Amino acid sequence: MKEFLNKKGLIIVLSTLLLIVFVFGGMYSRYMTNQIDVNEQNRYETSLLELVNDGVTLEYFDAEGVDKSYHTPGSEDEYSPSLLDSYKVMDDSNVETAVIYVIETIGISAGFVAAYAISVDDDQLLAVKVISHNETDNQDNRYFNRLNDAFFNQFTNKDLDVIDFSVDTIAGATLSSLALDIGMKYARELYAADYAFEIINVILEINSLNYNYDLDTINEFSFIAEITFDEDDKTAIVHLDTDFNYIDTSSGDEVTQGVIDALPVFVSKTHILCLDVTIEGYDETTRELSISVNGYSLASVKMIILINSALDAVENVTFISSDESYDYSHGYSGSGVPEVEQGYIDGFNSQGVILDETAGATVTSHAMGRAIEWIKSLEIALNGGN
Amino acid sequence: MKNNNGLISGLVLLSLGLICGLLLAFVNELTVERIEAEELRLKFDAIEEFYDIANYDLEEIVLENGTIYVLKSQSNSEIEHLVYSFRAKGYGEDVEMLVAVNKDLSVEGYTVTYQNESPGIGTKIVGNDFNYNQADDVSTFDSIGGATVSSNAVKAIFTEVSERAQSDFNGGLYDDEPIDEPNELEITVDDFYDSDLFDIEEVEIEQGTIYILRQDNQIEHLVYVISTPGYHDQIEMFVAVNKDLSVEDYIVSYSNENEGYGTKIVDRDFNYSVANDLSTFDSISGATVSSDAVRHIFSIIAERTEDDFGGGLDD
Amino acid sequence: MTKKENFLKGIFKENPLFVALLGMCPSLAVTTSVENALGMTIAVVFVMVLSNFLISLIMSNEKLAALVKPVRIPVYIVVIATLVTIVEMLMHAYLISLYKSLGIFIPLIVVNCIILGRAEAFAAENKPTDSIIDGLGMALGFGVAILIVSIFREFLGTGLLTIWGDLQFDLNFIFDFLRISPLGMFTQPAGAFISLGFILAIIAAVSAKRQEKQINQVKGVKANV
Amino acid sequence: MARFAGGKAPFLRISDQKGKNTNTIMRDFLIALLPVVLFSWYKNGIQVFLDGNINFFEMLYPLFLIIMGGFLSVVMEGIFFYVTDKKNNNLKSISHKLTTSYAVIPGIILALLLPIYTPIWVLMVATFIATIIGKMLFGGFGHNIFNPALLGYVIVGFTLSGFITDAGGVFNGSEVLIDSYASATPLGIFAQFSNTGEAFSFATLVEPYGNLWNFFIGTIPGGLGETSALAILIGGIWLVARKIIKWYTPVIYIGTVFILSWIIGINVGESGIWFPTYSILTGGVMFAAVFMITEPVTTPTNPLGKVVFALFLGTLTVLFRFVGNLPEGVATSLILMNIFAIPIDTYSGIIRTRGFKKPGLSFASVLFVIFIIIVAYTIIASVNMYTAFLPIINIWQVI
Repeated sequence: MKEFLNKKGLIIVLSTLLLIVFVFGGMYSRYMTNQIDVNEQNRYETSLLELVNDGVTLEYFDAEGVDKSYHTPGSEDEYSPSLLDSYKVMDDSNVETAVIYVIETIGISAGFVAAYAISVDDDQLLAVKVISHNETDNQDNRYFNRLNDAFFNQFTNKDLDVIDFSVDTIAGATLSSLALDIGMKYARELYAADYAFEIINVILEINSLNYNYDLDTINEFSFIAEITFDEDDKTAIVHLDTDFNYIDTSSGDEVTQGVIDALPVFVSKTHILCLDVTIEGYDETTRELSISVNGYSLASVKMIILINSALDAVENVTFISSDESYDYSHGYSGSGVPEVEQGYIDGFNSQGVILDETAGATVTSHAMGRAIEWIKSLEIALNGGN
Repeated sequence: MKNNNGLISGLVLLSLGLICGLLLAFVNELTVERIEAEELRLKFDAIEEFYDIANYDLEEIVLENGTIYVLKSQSNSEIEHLVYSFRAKGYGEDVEMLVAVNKDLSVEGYTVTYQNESPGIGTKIVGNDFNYNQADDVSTFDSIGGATVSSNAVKAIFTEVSERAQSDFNGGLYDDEPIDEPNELEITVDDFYDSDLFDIEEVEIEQGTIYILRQDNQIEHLVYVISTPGYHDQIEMFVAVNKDLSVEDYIVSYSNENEGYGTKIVDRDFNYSVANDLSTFDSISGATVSSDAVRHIFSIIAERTEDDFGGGLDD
Repeated sequence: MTKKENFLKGIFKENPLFVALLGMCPSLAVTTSVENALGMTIAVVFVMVLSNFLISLIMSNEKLAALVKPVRIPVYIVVIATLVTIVEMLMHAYLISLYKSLGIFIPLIVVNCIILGRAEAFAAENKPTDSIIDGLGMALGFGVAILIVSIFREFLGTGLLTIWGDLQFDLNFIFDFLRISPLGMFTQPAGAFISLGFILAIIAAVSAKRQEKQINQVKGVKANV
Repeated sequence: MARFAGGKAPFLRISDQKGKNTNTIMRDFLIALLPVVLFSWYKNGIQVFLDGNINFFEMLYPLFLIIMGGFLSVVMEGIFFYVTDKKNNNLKSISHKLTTSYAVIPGIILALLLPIYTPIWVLMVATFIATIIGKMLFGGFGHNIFNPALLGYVIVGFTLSGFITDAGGVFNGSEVLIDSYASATPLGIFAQFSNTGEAFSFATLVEPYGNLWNFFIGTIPGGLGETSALAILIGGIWLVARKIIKWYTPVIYIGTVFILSWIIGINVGESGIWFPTYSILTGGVMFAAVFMITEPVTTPTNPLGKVVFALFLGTLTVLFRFVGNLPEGVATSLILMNIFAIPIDTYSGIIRTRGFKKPGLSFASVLFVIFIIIVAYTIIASVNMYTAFLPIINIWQVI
């Protein structure tokens, strides 16, 4: 051995050592580098699995893919979100429970990547997780940080088969919110393409919306709406109750069930009318029409309108009750709220005018003013349009 | 040997120099055309990556920090594309890039034509997608992590392009070079009205001249000739106003504005039909200075025209 | 000295770059790729052979030589500069990409000490034919040297060997096989010095060994005697 | 140097160190490196393993890398000895040469300077440059001008850093997970600020990594051995106690960096004591102070020379760090100062024996003027880092 090392053996041994380090050490360091990627992927998949409660394993699959463009937030350009990954989520008995789409959309800047988990069983959006984003301004993620828990809660257990499939944006981070909103809609499209799921698609336009001032039917419905619907522009005049639910059609084309379902959503999103006054009921014998107006709280100010016997004018308006808070914590220091309201009613009865708002009870004053406006409109309607 | 006091040596050297010079001239004669052609081809090869040059008229504008290649449509010589070749300081030497921008300000492409960055990270800038798609918007720019300086150089180039792209397409490209020949037209009152029918009187005012066209001692028409400073030179306009204050016509008789957008004021409909009403005035976007000059002329007329017809001129 | 020896001495025994360490500036700057080295070699061969020939022609005429002698350096420069300019113009016209990559180093051939050195040391005192052979040998020796440096540098720096234009050998598979990457450092100026240093060290080691052998042989011969 | 002691560095003062020889110096060096090695293994291997982010084989990698650094340099030196000296290339003479050459120390220090995810082949290149080019080609142990480990580190850092980054870079298995570790090492973040000219603050520089205590303990991203000031201090105290190094060299060096950073911090509007503290705790300042500027071969040997050397080094470190574009100024400034070690040593030796007379006086005054100029330039240029960094980069490239 020593003999061998003293001759050419030493250089061979040393070179072999070098070679061994190069080969095996190289393998070791490559293993390390690969392990980073593997760990990265594991963490990514684990974080995706956390979106689904009973998810146990992820299975990659090739989604059908949908070509659909959306407005780039903040501009007129259209773009198509891109699907980065799609996974099926299996539960412990290896049954598919959910599907996860990882979609890249555009917020303030491109590269808003989020995962959208959709439950296969009940067609619900389970949760949303932001993977990465570029919604940064210099050092801190100012815009993105505005998206609070309340905003993200909108995404949990959200039914896909609703007519209005969108979330409320957060002021100050509208573009970032829209990125998630669009991603969510695109995920629904993808889901519809991959699974037998039909997206409800209603074409409906509210042309006009009016209170029903007709005393004969005022108990049956509160609103008369003129709508255009379906692809071939059918029109109809429909009656709606206080919650905008469909009652019946007075004239025009026959209204489909889809439109009936969609009406409450569409009307409440279309602010054609100032919708403060709610008709509580009309008693034909006493000729008393009771209404309520939104003050500080919903339908908080109640009053009764007495119609005269000829049914063509308002005889008297009586203030009944109010849920308004009288603790004056909002700085109101004038006369008591009931007095304010009575003042309005008296003024209307005696002069037919609307008073200026009372300082310190602005909200209530506004509500009263609108109630008076409504009563005036009613009077005009009773008079036959004069 | 004895006679060699340097003079003859000098003469030998001189004659050798002459021979060499002649030889060089000869070789130069042979190669000069081909060199030019090759240089041009090399330059075009880079641009050809983005556009087919054969379809355009190519123009070259040399700036301090680079060159702009203007690709004009052959049919109406409008600027179709601009290819910017700019330099910015990188980590090593300057980084030179070619940025091709379309008329709608979308970025056709960009390529690094010269760089000497640190190998490894710095050279990643070649062929990297910086996510720069709209010429006037660098906010989407993605830099390369670990190569801050190199990508800052790229960003500097993009920023430079973004700052001038819009105005370049709108005519600002030629800001530094006034056109050689001013736009001059021989205009007389005859171009508006038949001068035989009227008595014509000429009144000099501060800003120009007013031709008064009278019929039976009544002022029927006024033709204002007003000049005001434009971008490079004065702009002179003839504006004919009828008695009812309607504008008969207006013609730019002299201007020396920027080629492209500035010269649009000639034959342009400014939507000026009532002499004392400037509210309908349409300016030319991209040629603000020139159209402001026109507007100034109109405002001078608008201010005085009512008074002029009412007899103010006789004062 | 036979013609063969005359030719070969430029390549081995008196190699301008490796032995005389002349012309370092262009050899370090243009050896980033084999293509550049080849182009430089062609340019140097052209200039070298013709300048050696012309200068030898001038100097072999005794009368002319006597006239030229006091101003011989300017004469060399004029001749070389003319040749270099011709090479530059031809290259610009027909090999523009090479012209671009060689850049300033073509005009710098004028002051390349190899050419001026050979003109003064050899061509001025030898016949035109010998001068041509010497020039060719020297230029080829220079070419071989910068080719070696450029192969070394381009392979280590980029993993490629660009012979000419599109004729390019991608040797990255060697790096892939070893699971390492090319070292961009070698395409940088610092890499040029390091490469040249390594190559010179190897050559020095080899020649030292040969000298040792020769000395041993001489000793052996003496011992035998 | 040769005037006083004769022969080549390192030297021993027998009155100080009875019964010691070069061997004991090097053994003490290795002992002093032990806490650093153990901490870097703990931080990059064991701790991450305990967190459950890596498996057992990955846990061993930091230790493997450090051992490989030493092992490779020994093997390479062995091959070098074999090839260069054909007459004595038997096992006995080569092993004898290896024991007196202390190849293992530059190897280990080199590995400690590099980030955790350095590929082995990069380490091999670095070791080759360090031992063969940096040490053996200069004549072997005691003859090298540059600190071998540092030379390997600098060349690899300038040319192959891309491969290190591609392989995973400085973050260990746990640090990769932390979002606030935005770009890289603390100095990487600092370099971004100085490049863009933006103002920095405690919140942007220190808070992403917790607090300054973390910097002291060493639980921040960085090279294998350079992060923990605590472990380095333990090693340093051992070396001082064994009288291997002089205590004032590291103190003056760190103090210079501290005071200059403080002045610069005040100039740019950060008057807090945190900034100079941050400045000395990040990067390789601590590591260099204890293990590199005290290295006996490439630094001056007499006390005055050591003081001058440390002063200049600290100033240059701050200059390169704050004014230049390079995030880490320690290695480059040390390489630069290694060149001047011999003149400083020679003249400070002359001054020490003859006092401030010719020729020592002129040398000292020139040195003093240069020092003042560098300090002034550092302070002035750092105030507007952005505009100042371009010319320095150019100068650096010329060098």
